[in-house]
Amino acid sequence: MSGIVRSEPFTLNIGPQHPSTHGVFRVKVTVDGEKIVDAEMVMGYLHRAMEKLAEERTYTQNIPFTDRADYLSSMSNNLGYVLAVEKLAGIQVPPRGNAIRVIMAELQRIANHCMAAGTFINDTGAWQTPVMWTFREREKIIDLFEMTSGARLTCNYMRIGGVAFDLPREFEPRARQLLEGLPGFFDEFEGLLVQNEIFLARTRGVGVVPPETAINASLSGPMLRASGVAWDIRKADPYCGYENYDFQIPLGYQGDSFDRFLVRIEEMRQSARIIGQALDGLPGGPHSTQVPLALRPPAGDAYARVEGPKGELGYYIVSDEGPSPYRFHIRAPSFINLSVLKEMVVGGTVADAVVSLGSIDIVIGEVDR
Amino acid sequence: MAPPVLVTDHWYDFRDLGNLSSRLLESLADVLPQGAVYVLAAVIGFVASFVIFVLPSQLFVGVYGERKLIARVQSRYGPNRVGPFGLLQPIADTIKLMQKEALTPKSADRALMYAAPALFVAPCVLLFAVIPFGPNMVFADTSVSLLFYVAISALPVISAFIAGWSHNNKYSVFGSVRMVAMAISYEVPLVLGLLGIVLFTGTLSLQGITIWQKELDIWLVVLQPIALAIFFIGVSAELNRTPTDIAEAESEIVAGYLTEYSGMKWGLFYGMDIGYALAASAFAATVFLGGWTLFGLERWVPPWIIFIGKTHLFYALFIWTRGTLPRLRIDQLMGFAWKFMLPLALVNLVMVATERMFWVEQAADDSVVYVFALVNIVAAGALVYAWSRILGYRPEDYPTKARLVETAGGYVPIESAKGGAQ
Amino acid sequence: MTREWTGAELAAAAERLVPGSVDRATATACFLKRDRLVETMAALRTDSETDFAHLTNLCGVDWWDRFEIVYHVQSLVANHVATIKVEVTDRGNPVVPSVSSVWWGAWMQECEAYDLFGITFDGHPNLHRIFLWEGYPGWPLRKDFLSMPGGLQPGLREFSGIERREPPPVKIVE
Amino acid sequence: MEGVGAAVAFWTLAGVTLFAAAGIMFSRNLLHAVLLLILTFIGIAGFFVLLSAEFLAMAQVIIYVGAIAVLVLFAVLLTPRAGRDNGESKMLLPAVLLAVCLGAVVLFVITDTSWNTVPSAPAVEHEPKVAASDLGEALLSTWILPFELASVLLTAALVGAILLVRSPEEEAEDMPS
Repeated sequence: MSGIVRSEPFTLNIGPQHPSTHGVFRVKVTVDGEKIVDAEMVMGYLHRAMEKLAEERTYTQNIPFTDRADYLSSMSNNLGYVLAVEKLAGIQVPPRGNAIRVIMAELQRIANHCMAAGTFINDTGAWQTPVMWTFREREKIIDLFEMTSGARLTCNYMRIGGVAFDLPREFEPRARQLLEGLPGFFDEFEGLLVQNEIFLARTRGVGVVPPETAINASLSGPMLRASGVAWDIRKADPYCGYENYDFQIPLGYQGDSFDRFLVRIEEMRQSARIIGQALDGLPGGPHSTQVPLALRPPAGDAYARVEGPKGELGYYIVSDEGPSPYRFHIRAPSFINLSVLKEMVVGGTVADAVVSLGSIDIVIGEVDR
Repeated sequence: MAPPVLVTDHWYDFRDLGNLSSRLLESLADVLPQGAVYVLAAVIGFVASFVIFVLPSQLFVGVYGERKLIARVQSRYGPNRVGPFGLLQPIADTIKLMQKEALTPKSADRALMYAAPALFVAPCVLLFAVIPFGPNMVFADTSVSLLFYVAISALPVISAFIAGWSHNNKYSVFGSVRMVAMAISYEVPLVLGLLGIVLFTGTLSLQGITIWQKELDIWLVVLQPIALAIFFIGVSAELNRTPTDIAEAESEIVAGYLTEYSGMKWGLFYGMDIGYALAASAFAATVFLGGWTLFGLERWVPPWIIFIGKTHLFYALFIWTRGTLPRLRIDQLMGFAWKFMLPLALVNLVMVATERMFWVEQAADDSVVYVFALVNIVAAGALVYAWSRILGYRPEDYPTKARLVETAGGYVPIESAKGGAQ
Repeated sequence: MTREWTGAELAAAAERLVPGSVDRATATACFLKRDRLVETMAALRTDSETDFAHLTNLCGVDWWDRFEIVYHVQSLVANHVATIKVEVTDRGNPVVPSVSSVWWGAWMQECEAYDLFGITFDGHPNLHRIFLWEGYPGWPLRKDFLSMPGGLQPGLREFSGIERREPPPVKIVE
Repeated sequence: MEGVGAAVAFWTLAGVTLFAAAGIMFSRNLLHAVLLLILTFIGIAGFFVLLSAEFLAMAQVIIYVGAIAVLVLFAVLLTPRAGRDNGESKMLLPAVLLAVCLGAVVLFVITDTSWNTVPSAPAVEHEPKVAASDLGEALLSTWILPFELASVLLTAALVGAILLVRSPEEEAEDMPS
């Protein structure tokens, strides 16, 4: 009896030109009615062969490349690369440099999560209202970046051995003013959305990733923590003096899109705490050590990683004592977090697919490198 | 039903422009041939209702007001560049849309693609024929004007389907399917909700309902809160306004059935969407907020000004939901229509029937209506809460905060959070 | 702090779990034999002492005469990291067994290695070029990819006009 | 409704409806046919208005245009290649013959029976205007049986439709496992 109504599958392209793929990224979706039967990712629209170009430039010239990998969190990218080179060349960073690096990395995390949370709710359909709210806070942080590094988005602020310039005089008062406003904003933002029935209906149980699959698929960052796996490199492998700041790691319950949203909001609160503590104990002294322009690290390889806003951001650099890295590889969290997209999407509807994709929070610059 | 004479019936009395037009038509009746007066009355009706009220409020309330209000919700300014305070922004938009090229894809069905916008505009003009702006400022006062509104509001669904189907583009087919499915499932509870009103007032004519509310000095929103809720959700589903705008959901299917439209063809759809929203708020203002009456004030304040104020007030409700709520998925919407709104509408109908029977049988005096109002409001709250609990709405189960952990060491199973484990 | 496994420790553990699987060990990494790779990786993953449950990074390196696949694996519970490498000398058709049977998420990083280096992973569920299109001539990240006329090699010329010397025979720092 | 306006309205409406009805037959595109069907329904609603039976006209629009035509549109949507035109079929000759015979029968019925049409003289003043409320009372008093039967029939049809469309897994879960 049931064989009477047959509907043959129907392929649909979400992307590359699509309002909610956060950049040029395409998912070829085979749809049966509203239910998705199969999904295939097509990437590479923004592939700029960054790893090939890096072999042509000196270690210091590569820093602006890392800005453009994940153009929404350039500070964390710089930090990852600079730590890898310092590990390879064995360079020590003065305490003030480390403290400034922590402040900048955490400010960048708040800015990124503002963007991620805002656009995620945008994908569920709220007419840009949450994005405008989070962008208002993000603007304040970007003003701080512009004040210190001169650029809003691709700051190019970290140097091998420390940071490019010291903090300007008016950085601290402006940062304190921002920190006073943030907790109020987070509570208001979370309060508005967490009990919103429509938002709950659209995100609860959508794009679920169980903990075993998360570990097995080498996910990292909010994706991993939302599935209940307590793994944060700032706690597990502290760099730049994270061990002497007191903060906690948020964990989700069942690894669905709603938990990722909760984890990101909580992470922003913890970052605000870290910045407060870092600003209080900002040590004096030089902000970076002198490094020869033609740095020639000894032959060998080094892999250093940072807890970027999107996950574990690693840099694997191989040196053959030449002025330029022999091999320069970026471990991009957005790229690897996408490996579970098919499992999250198949079985749901097109609307769920868009919400799941938004909850992974990908940036195409980092996915395609 | 003879139109009530609220004020003096001199033609120069601007409080009721109906006298003016009827006096004008009578004086012309003997001069022009018999059919011409009929046509002239239609032209006056069209100019008065559509050109003077709908078009300006479409532009200045629908485009300008909405963008300003939503901007305020999003803590930004909204259009303030074009003209003083940005007031010329809608005019600028219209001119921009008119001079933009209206593309037609090669594989599209050209005839249908050109017909769809026209079919989308026509019903919107028709809708305003039955809305009473004043005591005798109603163009076509038929005894079934409420039914007329419900009937004509089914036509734009068909033209939207034609628009989506004629593009031969995958996204627009999705959009048109969703639009049609939504319209069918939300028309049933909508009509049942309005049935409650008709049962109470006893007439199907909008003018009759307004006069009923005037005589009993009670607004039907107080008497029938469930009906207003169902009407609002049903109409926002039919017009696909925000909580239910899945027919042209940007984040999922680009622009739904409007994907291939550009230039003034898209402009017509956008303008008339606002027109339908205005028609819906005008209808709601008449039926729920007492139309042109304001507890006796309509003797001094011209009734059509009161009516326009109420319409824009109700339209602000649409703007408010558009600025704040995310969008529901199609299967949730279908479930909501059939499993939540329909039973609620039926129970409301039963309540209204018993009240009406009690009122007529016992021949109680009219003040019993206030008792009914109280009963209905309490019943509405209780019904909605009870029915949602039955359908499995347990807000306390969902955790609203992430768990905080001190160390980073592998998988932390959930032992405490209730309900979080499922 | 995350403990880093030295090459020797790792070789000992691998040898203990799967005898005869270790090719050689350097200070920081341990080279495994290609044919016993998947078996050893599975053993290293399930063994309670090593417990490398999370494959963090997988990338290729082109050393002119041989290709090298580098695996960075770590344990989230025991909080330690290890570097495992595999070599393949056949430049014409480099083949490495795929570890996607051990860590399911490795399929994407292996697709990237295939796309940029041309290293095919046998046993891979869906090996395809992930960034470039199928018909793209050549493998971009190979050292000889951009061999410009006049014998110039990729890599920065020395500062102030010093002639670029032949690619140095790489000394493995013991 | 009488007077010059009504006569003009009647003839235009008749013209539009007949043109649309003919269009359904001859249109090559399935979707055009359905839209012309909707136009005929609206035309018929116009006739009811001319006969000053507004309630019936509105009911006609709601039921036929609002629901049945939309469901036919859904059917059009689900048939693959709905846009194709119904090409030449070999059955043209017999179809024409059958049409002619049917046409003859209908014409004979029209001309032969004596409709008790109202003389075109000035219409009777107290035209029996059927208000919506009379319809309601009649439905629930004298015609109560067909009304209830219709509702039972509709529910049966609804349940049948749902059974028809159930997907295999829903069916499996109801099977007595």
